[in-house]
Amino acid sequence: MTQRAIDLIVTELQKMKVSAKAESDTRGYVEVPKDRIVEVAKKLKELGFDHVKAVTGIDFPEQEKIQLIYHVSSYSENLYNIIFEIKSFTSYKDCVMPSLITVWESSWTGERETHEMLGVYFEGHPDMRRLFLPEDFDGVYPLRKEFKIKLEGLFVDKSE
Amino acid sequence: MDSVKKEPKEYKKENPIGLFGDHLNAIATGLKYFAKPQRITLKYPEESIRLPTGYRGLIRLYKDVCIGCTLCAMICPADAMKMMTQEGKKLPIINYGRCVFCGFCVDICPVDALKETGVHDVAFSNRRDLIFDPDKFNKNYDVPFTGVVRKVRAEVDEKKGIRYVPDS
Amino acid sequence: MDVEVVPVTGELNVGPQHPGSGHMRILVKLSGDIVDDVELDVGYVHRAVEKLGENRNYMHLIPLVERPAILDSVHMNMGYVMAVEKIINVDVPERALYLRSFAAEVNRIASHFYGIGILGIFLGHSTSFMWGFGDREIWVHILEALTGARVTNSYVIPGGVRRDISPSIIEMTKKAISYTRRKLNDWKKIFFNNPTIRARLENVGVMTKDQAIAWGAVGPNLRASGVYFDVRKAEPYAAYSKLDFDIPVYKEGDGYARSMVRLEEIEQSMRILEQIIKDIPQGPILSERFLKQIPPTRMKKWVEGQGRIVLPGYYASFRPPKGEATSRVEAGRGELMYYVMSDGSAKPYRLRMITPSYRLIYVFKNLCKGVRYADVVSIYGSLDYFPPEADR
Amino acid sequence: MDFISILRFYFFYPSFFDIIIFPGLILFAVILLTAIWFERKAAARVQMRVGPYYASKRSGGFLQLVADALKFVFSEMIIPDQVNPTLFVLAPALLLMISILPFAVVPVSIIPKSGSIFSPYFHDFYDPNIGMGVLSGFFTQYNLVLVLALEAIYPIFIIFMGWVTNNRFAILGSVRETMLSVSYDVLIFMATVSLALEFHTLDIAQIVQRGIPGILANPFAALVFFIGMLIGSSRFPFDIVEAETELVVGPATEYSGFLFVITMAPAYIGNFIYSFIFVDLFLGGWLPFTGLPGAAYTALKAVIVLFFSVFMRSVYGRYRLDQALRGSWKYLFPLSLFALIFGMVVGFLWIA
Repeated sequence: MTQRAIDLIVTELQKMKVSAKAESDTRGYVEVPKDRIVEVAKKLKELGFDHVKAVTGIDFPEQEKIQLIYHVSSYSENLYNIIFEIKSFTSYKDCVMPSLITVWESSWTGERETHEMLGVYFEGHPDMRRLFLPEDFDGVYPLRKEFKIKLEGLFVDKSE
Repeated sequence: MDSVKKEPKEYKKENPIGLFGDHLNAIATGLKYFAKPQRITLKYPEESIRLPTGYRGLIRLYKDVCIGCTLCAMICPADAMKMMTQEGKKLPIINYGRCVFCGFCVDICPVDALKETGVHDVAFSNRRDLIFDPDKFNKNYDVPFTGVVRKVRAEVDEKKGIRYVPDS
Repeated sequence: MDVEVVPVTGELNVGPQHPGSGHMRILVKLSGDIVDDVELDVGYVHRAVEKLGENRNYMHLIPLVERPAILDSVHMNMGYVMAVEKIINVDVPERALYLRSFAAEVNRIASHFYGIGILGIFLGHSTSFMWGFGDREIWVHILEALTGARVTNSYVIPGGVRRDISPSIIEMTKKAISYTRRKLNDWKKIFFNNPTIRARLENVGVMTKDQAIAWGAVGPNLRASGVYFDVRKAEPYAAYSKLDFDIPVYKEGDGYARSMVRLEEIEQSMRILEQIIKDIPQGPILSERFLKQIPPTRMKKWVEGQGRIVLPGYYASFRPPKGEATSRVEAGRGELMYYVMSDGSAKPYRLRMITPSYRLIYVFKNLCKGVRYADVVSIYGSLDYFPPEADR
Repeated sequence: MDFISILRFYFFYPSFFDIIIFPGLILFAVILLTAIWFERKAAARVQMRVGPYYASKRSGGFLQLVADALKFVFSEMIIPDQVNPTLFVLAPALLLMISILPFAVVPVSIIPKSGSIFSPYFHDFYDPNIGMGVLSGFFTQYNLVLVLALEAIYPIFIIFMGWVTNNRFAILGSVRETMLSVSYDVLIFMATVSLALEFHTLDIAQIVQRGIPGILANPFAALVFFIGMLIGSSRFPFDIVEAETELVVGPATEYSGFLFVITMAPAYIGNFIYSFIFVDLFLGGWLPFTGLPGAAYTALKAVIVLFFSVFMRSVYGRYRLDQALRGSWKYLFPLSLFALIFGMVVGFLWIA
C-alpha cells in the first residue's frame, strides 16, 4: 500500500504548522488564519494544485464571522481527483481578505462574487466591483444570514 | 484514471484544394435536403401530440380520495400547492402560475389522490384563474378532444428523426 | 501634410437582448475593428439559487438547481443529489447508477447539439441552428419518455432515480443512435467542414494549455486546449467506472477544436449509451433504505407495476446529519461542483453551486482581448457559454 | 382606334414597358416577394421545418410576405430624437431608387426588324453593332460601362443611410460596406472587363449576340462575377454588413415600420439586377429568342440565378470582414487578373 497522494500533501502542509487534514482519499482541508493564507496557497501551488474551483463564503452571524473556503484542485495526473479546501475566517469588523488572485488567476470570478454577496473585500483583486447584482440593488450582501427572504406557510386559510 | 493516456489530437488544417471540394460538398448537402426535406415540424393547432404515459402534465385531484395529509404541500418546491379547509376537510389547492410540474406531489401522495394528466396546453385569461380551488382541481382535464385536432404520436425514426403517426 | 485623424476607438453595448449575446450585456471597447477589452455585465438572469438554497428543504432544491441550465438538468440534479447523498450517507443501487448515466449521456448529447446550434447561428449559419434543435428534439423525446418532462427532468433523487427504463425507450434509443450517427455525416459536410465555419473558428480565441488552466476553463473548452481532464475519468461517479469511453482532447485550443471536441463527445456519448443498454443490471432503482418505507400495496402498484418510484413520506422534510460534502460531475459544458453544508436542520446551511459557465466568465473576458469584433460572437458560441447557468 | 394605337404605341415603348411593366418594376415587386418567400421556404426545407405556411396554405404560405408587409405598413415608424427627420426618411427612399436605376440600361432582349411587338421601335433602339434593336430602357452602345457606373453609386447610399441614423451599429455596418464595396466593385469590374476584352466590345447586347455564353468562354470571370455579386448584394456567405449577431441589422438598425421594408428591398433588387447582368454576360441572355419571349427567357434565367444566390443562406455561415476582404483581394483579384488575360487570349484566338 503506497501512501496516498493526499497524505503527502497533508504532511507537507503540517510542516508549515497549519492544521491540515485528509477527510478521504480525495478530499482534504487546511485551516489557516487569514494572514497566512497566501503563504499556504503558494505552497499548495508548488505542490501541484493549479486552479481554484470555487471561492465560497459562509456567514456565521452568531460568531460575527465569515468563513471562506477555497476549493483548489489540479489537472495534473496524480492529483486530479483531489479537491483540497483552504478554510479561513474573517470577522465582520475587519472584513478584508488577501486576494489569492496572484497565486491562482481563476479565483477572479469567485472572489468578485463573494465580495458582492457577502461583503468580503479582497485586497489585491484588480476588479472589486459588483458582478451579478444590478447597480441599483438595495439591501446589503444578500448571502448574509441577516438578509431574509419572504417565506410562505403551507395553509391558505389562516392568512386569508 | 485511464491507464492509456491519449495524445492530444490535431485536426487537419485546411488545404486550398480541398477547400473547393468542401464548398461543393456543403452546397451539395444543402441541395440534397432541399430536394428531399426531412421535416419534423408538428402542425400544432391541427395536429397535437399524444403525450407518453407518465408525462408530467397538469395535475388533477381526486377529492374523495384525499386524506388531507399535507405531504404534497410540504414537498412542493415552488409553494404552488397549499392546503385549505373546505367543509372541515383539508384539501390541496394549486396555483398553476407557480407550479413547475416536477410531479413530486403526485409521487408522494400516499393514497394516489393526485394524478398527472397528459394535458399541458391550457391558457388562462387572468392570474386568478390560475389558482385552482379543490372543486376546480377535482375536474378531469384529460377529456378526449372532439374537434378538428388530429392526435398524433411522436416516434423516433431511423431515417427521419421524429415521425408523427396518427394516434388510433 | 497634416491629416486630421479621426479617433477610431469607441464602445459598443452588445446585448442584453438575444442576438449576439445571451442574456448578458457585453460592453466592447473597440479600437477600429479590434477589441481592446470587454466588460461582461452578467446577472440578467440571476436566480439567487444559493440564497434560495438556504431557505428551502433539500427536496425542494432538486427542481431549483436544474433551472439554471434546463438543457443540462440531469447533470445539475445529479451533482446536487450526490452531495446530499454523501451527507445522508446512502448507497445507490447499481441499476439506478446506470440509469443516471443513461439520462446524463442523453442530456449531454442534447446539450451539445444545442451548443453547436447556438454556435452556428452566431456565425450566421442558420441551418446548423435548426438542425441542432431538430436533432436535439429526438434526444429530448427520449428524456420525455423516461422522465416525464422534456427539459426540467427532476429525475435524480437522493437514493436513486424516479423512473425505470422500459423496453420501448431502449428501442427508441437504438433508433436515435443510428439516426444521429448518419446525420452527423451530413453535419460534418454542411457545418464542420464548411469553409466559412472553419474560417470563422480556426485560430480564433486560441487558448494555450497554461492559459486554460490559469483562467479556469472547464469541460470541452479545457480539453480542446490539450488538458486531459474529465470528471467522469478523474473521479468516476454514477456508472462511469464500468463504462468504456474516450475523452477527445485537441491540441489547438481554438474555436474549431472546441467544437470538434463537442462533436466527438456526442459520438462517445452514443457509445456509452450502447454499453448501458447492453449491460444494465436488473435490480431496484431506489436505495433499499427508502424502498422499505413504501407501503407494500403501493410498492406493487407503482414500483413493480409501472417502474415508477413513489416517494415515501421521509422525503417531504428530512433532516440530514451535520456535515458538509463536495461533489462534482462532468456536466455538458464542463465540471459542475456543489458544496453543501448541513447544520442538521431541514434546510442546507450553505449551498454553493459552481457551474461550468460561471467559470467561463473569466475565460471569455480574457479570450476577447485583441480579437476582431466579429470574433466576439464566435468565441462566445465556441465556448458554449450559457448565461443562465453562469448567473445561477 | 387611332387613340388606342397611340396608347398601344406608348405602352409598349421599351423605355416604359421594359422599366415599368416587364421585366421592370412590376416584375421586380413580384420577384421580390417570391424571392423572399423562396429564401424562407428553401431554408425551411433544408432546416427540417415547414417555413411560411398559414398565410394561404394552398400556395405554401406565399402570401406571408404580403401579410408581413401589411403588418409593417401599420406599425409605427420610429424616428430617433437626434437625427434629421428629413434625411432619415429620405435615405431608404433614395437607396431604393438608386438600386433600381441600373436596370434602365441593362438589355433584356433584342428587337427584330419585324414580327415582334416591339418592332415599331426598331429604329429608336437600333444597335449598329449587331444590326438589331435592343430592348432596354435606355440604349447606349456603352451600356456595360454605364451599368457598372450606376451600380457603383449604390454603396454610397448605404453609407449615407448608416450615417444619417447616427447609431454605432449602423456606422459600423456602413464602414464595413465601405470596405466591401471597394473590393467587390473591383471584382465585378474586372470580370466584366475581361468579358469586354474577350468579345471586343462594351455593348452587352453584342456580347450576347455572339452566341457564346460567357461561362464557356471565360469560366473564371463567371466565378469572380458571381462571388462579387454575392458580396455586392449582401448574400450569404458575405452577409457581413447586416450581420445580425454582431450589428443588429447594420445600417438599417434604427429603421422600423415601413421604412425598414424599404431598407430591406434594395439588396434583393440589386441582386436581381446583377443576376440580369450575369445572365446576359455569362448565360447566353435571351438567345435564341427575340422580342418579348427573349425578355421572358432572360428574366427566367435571372430569377433562377437570384434563387440560387438566396439559397446560399441555408448552406453557409458568414465570413468575417477581414476574411472577405482578404479573400477578394488575395485570391479573387489575382483570379480576375488571370481571367482578364485568359479572356484576351481566348478572345484573340477564338472569338476574334
